[in-house]
Amino acid sequence: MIKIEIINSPIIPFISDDNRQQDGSELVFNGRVRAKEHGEAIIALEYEQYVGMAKNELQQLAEETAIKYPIHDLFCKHRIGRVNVGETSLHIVIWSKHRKEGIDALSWFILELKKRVPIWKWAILVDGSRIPSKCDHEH
Amino acid sequence: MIKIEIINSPIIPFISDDNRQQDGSELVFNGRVRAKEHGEAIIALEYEQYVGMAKNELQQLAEETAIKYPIHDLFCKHRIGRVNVGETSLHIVIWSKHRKEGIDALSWFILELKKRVPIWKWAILVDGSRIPSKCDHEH
Amino acid sequence: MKVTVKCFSQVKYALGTDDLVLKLDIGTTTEILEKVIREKAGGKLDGVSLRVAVNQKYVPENTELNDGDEVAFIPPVQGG
Amino acid sequence: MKVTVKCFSQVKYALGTDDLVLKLDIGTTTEILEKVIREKAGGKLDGVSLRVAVNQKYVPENTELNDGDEVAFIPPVQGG
Repeated sequence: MIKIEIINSPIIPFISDDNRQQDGSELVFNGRVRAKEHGEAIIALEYEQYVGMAKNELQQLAEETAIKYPIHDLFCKHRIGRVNVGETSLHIVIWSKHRKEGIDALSWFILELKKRVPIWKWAILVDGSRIPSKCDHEH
Repeated sequence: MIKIEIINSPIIPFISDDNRQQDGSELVFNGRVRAKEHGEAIIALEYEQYVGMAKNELQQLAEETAIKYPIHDLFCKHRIGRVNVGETSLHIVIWSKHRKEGIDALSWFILELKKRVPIWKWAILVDGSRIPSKCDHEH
Repeated sequence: MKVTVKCFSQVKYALGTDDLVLKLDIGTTTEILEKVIREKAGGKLDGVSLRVAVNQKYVPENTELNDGDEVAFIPPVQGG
Repeated sequence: MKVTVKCFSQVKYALGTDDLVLKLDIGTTTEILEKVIREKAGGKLDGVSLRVAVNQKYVPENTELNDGDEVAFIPPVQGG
């Protein structure tokens, strides 16, 4: 199953309970805002999205991921708006039979997300100014 | 920092808070007991350890992992004793600057754990009988 | 015909607006419109690669536009 | 000399015990002791590969034992 959310408030993690019978692997990724963006001290990032397209691209990517890799479920929340240093901007959980396909699916999903989902970062600097972040070289 | 625990009770996850300043990636793995072990229905696994050596090997492996990959922290709990289907037997959290080194470290850590840490599984079958599980072909 | 250009990230920063409504000749392509946008930016988008989306879907480079289209020139995305 | 053999998983299952205390000749190696253990198992450990640990550390195959050693023949591990 696929679950995709783009939200404007702090991320509450998806529920991780003990009720799953066939998922030997539960993999959680939390992408958090670091205190530095391209070497410059920041106090927060502000995430901007292309409303509509961002959600659609994320949904389609998640569906492709679940076809490409034999995983059971992929849940994803992406936060938009101001995210302070330390807070989570991206939360992904993947459940699968074994860890290998879960890890591969997670890696590919994030890589593609950073290529095609129209979401951008604005850096909020220590003096309060707000500039579009340069391209992220981690792609 | 390294934190290693081998415990005899349900796993309580490590705290995931918003206080980290330099960790862009927080990666959590929960290994859960599946309802089938080598095709046979089970109600639980019972994990057996070589007391002392298991902890030492796990600690040493975690330290090696933190040298081999540029991660910040690796925390791991392994549960011992009876673990019912659906419950977590292995809980790992890795914090790092970027996700790539975290994912690589997680993959290698689990692979090596399944090679050298003296912990074994006994399958508890539906009729209550208890047999050593065959070698795990997922290595 | 009229198209709306949605502006994000560096495009928004360069043009100082969230969106533009432009009157274009029939037959205008995304390539021509991109030149218009880059000119409006006065050099601020030099060196910034832009992908094109029409009506919220990525399209090939030289796509012909239609009246009422919503166009976006998408700078490198940075989600995650 | 005396050594203690700790038994786990398939070794425990085959021998029906958690540990054995054995009297051995001075100079006995882990290879000789492994043969003793496999014989005691009466074929139940055939096909099971065993690594050797002495005093809770993995050791090379033909390590000489000392009085008081704790030895374990470690079947394939299955943590996780």
